[in-house]
Amino acid sequence: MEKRTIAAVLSFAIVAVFFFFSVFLIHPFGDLDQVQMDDHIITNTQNETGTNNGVTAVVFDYRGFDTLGEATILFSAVAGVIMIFRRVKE
Amino acid sequence: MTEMTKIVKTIANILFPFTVLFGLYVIAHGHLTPGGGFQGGAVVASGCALLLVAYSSGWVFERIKEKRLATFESIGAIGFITVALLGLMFSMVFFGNFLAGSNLLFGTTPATGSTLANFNTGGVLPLMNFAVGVKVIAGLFVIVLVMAYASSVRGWDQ
Amino acid sequence: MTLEEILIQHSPALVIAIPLLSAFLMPLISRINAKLRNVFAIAMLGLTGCFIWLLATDVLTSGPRVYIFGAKNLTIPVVRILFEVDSIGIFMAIITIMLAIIAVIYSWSFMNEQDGLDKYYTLLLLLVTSALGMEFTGDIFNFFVFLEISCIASCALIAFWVTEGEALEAAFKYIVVSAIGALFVLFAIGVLYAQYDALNIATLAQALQYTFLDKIVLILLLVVLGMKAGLAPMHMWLPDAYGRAPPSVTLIIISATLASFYGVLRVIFTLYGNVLTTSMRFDFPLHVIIGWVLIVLAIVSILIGVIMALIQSDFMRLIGYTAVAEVGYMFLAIGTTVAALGAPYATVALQGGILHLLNDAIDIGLLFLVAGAIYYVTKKRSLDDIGGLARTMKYTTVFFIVALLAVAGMPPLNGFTSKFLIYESVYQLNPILSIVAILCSILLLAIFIKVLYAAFLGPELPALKDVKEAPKSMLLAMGLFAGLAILIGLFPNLFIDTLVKPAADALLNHAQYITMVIGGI
Amino acid sequence: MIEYIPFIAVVAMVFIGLYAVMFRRNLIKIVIGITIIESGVNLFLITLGYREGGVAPIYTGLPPGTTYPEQMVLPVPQALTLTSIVIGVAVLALMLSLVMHIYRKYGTLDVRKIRRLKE
Amino acid sequence: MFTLESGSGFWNPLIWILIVFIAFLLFYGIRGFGKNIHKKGTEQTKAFLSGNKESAPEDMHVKASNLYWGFTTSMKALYAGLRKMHTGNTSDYILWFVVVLAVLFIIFGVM
Repeated sequence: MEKRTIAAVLSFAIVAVFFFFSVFLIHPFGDLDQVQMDDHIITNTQNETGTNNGVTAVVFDYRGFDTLGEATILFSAVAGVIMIFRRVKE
Repeated sequence: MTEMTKIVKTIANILFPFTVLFGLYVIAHGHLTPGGGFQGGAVVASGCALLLVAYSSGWVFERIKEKRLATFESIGAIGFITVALLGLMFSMVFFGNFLAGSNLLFGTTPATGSTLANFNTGGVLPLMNFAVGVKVIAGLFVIVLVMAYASSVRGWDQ
Repeated sequence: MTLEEILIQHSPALVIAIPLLSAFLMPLISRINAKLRNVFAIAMLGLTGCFIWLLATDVLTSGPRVYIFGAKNLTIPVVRILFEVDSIGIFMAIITIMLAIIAVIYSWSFMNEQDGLDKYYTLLLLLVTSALGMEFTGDIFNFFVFLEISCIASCALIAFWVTEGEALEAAFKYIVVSAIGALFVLFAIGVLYAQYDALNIATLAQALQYTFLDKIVLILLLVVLGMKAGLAPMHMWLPDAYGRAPPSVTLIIISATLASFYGVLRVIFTLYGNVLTTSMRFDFPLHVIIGWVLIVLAIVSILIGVIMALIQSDFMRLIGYTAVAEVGYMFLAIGTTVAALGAPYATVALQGGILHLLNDAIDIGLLFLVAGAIYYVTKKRSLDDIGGLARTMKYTTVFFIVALLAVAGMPPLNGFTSKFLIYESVYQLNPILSIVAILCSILLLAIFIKVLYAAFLGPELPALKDVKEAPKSMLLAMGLFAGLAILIGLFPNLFIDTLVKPAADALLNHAQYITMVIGGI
Repeated sequence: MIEYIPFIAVVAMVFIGLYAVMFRRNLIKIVIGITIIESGVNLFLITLGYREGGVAPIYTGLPPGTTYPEQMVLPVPQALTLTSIVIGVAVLALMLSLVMHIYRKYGTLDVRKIRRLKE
Repeated sequence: MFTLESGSGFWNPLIWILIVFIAFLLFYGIRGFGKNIHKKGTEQTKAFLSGNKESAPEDMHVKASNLYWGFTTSMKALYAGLRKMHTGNTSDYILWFVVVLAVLFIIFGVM
């Protein structure tokens, strides 16, 4: 085998093994141990933001700045795509 | 991409208004039901992509220029950041929800617990949803349109 | 409250909002007039610079500043995104805005014959915003979002010259590397969120236990941010991207790269600041392991960067490899600091590393501007095709000599001051490392002497008979950098006392960073 | 074991994607690999927010008898996933347009032949 | 303001400039002792190439790739390895990332 393949397979396996065993250290699915931030949001959504939808409250109010960044990402992708497909005088 | 048959065109004609309407509903009710600006915008943009498939991309490109769509996208983004800056002006903090609890537009506070949908709630959230909706419709549509048109123009497949 | 106080209070938000809003406005404004567009870009960046200046005066005199988005008061647990601006953040912001303003000045002449310039300026402003956001943010997911903005905007800008296949190739390689890196960062953020249910850096730093999962997170963040900063052996995207992007763009990509380097600093010193000295394995505290890992990677970066730069014939690609070596010097300083945490020379190494950030931005930036000027007048990339340019491009030659001496760490220019601090402190950790660093610095000098000889000296080539000096705005941009290089070289303490020492102290004092958010209620 | 299956799926997806990026030769397949990694990470985030027997954190038409916050899933991971999906769309659009251009310039999609920039 | 202290040493650019200036003066003074026998435009200034004719200026210019030929040739083995490492293949860029990840996982996992 090529050296590259050996190195690739070996390191790939090591990283995969570490990832695989580390996920068992995360809390089991559906059984959370630390929820203080989210409980705070769920309890206070209605009186703080006046919204029934907790997810929208997080997206646009509690973490609204992230959404601005997200909108910026879409904007820059559109700008990039239009720029790449522009007609160029060769 | 060439034009498709009459069957596809007819079905696209029927489906397009419904898709757009559903997308706009999702955008408008983002603060009450699952959904919001991004999801609704994606629905509307997929409706537009349906047109793109049925009629050729050249047909759509003749009617809607990508520059105009990009302008719309800019306007959506400006609207979003303007709402955030209005928060800076009225509630002295960037991204402040200055309308929530003010009993003005969208200013009603819902009762706690399970309630019926009251459209007049949410403060600035519906405004932001709307701005993001415009932005996502224009943005996704322009991406699809530009890529489809560029691949349909000759000189790409050599 | 006076107006100034209100402005200072809101300047963290405005520093992001102004370039972002101007980026959104740019497509509309560039429809009116091309000249108006250029003036608008420089004016808005100038305004941002004013706010950074205002913020800097406040942060450097009265400590870090916290800005919460969407609410006036903090709640515990911290649910909202907040900006925490301390001395190191403001130092990085000053570098970013300096590079951005000079890049826009340079673009005036350099880009005037291109089309698609409205998108170019839009993406330029977005890239500046993303670098500023990465430097100010106190929320780890927000950091990821800004990392992605910088990834997308710089990828699109690298592909600006779409008629060249190599530019597209470089952009594709860059986006693959950045996208995968960013996804692993997101994975790490998810793991942190699963354990502590927090996204705020200060909250996470306080709660961090250094479990096995935290180890994984640390490695992922270090490797990805190191890759984005150009650490060997994951540096291959860097010469490709730097060599093929327009040089005015490269300046801002440098600032994005430095922002990733800042992310490494933030992860080590703040996020894992509590556990650096307390976690022990086999009598080794954690900081020794991290420090030596960084030192080894840094030495590899320096060696590979210098040795590969020696055989390049493409001028911009050569500078790209030099940039890898310079990043290696920064990582060497940081590694020494972390490995010898607590020793008196650790602080000196950190100061040297932080000053080297500024010097790297100036020196590499100046080199790229010179390379761009040569490309602008001759339309040639390869050093083999040019020669004797000193006869026609007198000012550019002078600026290149300044850059050459600065990047090789020759006194009395700025590169020497920071490298002096780095050599002195690394020598006390391990003399061999210091000697290797000095030897590589000499090799850097040799590399650029080669460039000086090949491009500027020698007989006048007939193909280049009618080249002219670069336009005025390009000379102005290069002159600004050269002036800064000489200024820092002659008055290093002016910068070290006002900017670098507070920045180093802010990094080492992670307890203050945490208390600003959590203890301040 | 059974309660860890979503996490195992996440790891599997991430490494399938990484495999595609590292060993496939077609650029489009590399792009698909990145998209699979991204889906895996999104699945990871959404998995972290699930609470046993929880409903969506939306008060409109909440099933009667639901106690909150104990019976609602966490809203923050959903918001993060939303952000991540949009980022993925943006990256995907840019990557595909670059691939289209690269195909026009190089006439191939083989990653081993698209290396004019080396050394 | 001018002296940069590093804990174990110091650096002052002004003293350095002063020393360089003095050295330059010394050099210039010593140079003055020599005889001025250089005359422009005579045979003296022409290159002597064993009787061959002087080439055109563009041929006299040593190309950038040919500079440091000796260095690169003597380090051939090193350069062969490094060239092999920089394949320019996008997958290899990711491969290096995974390799570093694996090495660090092992280092941190053991330690």
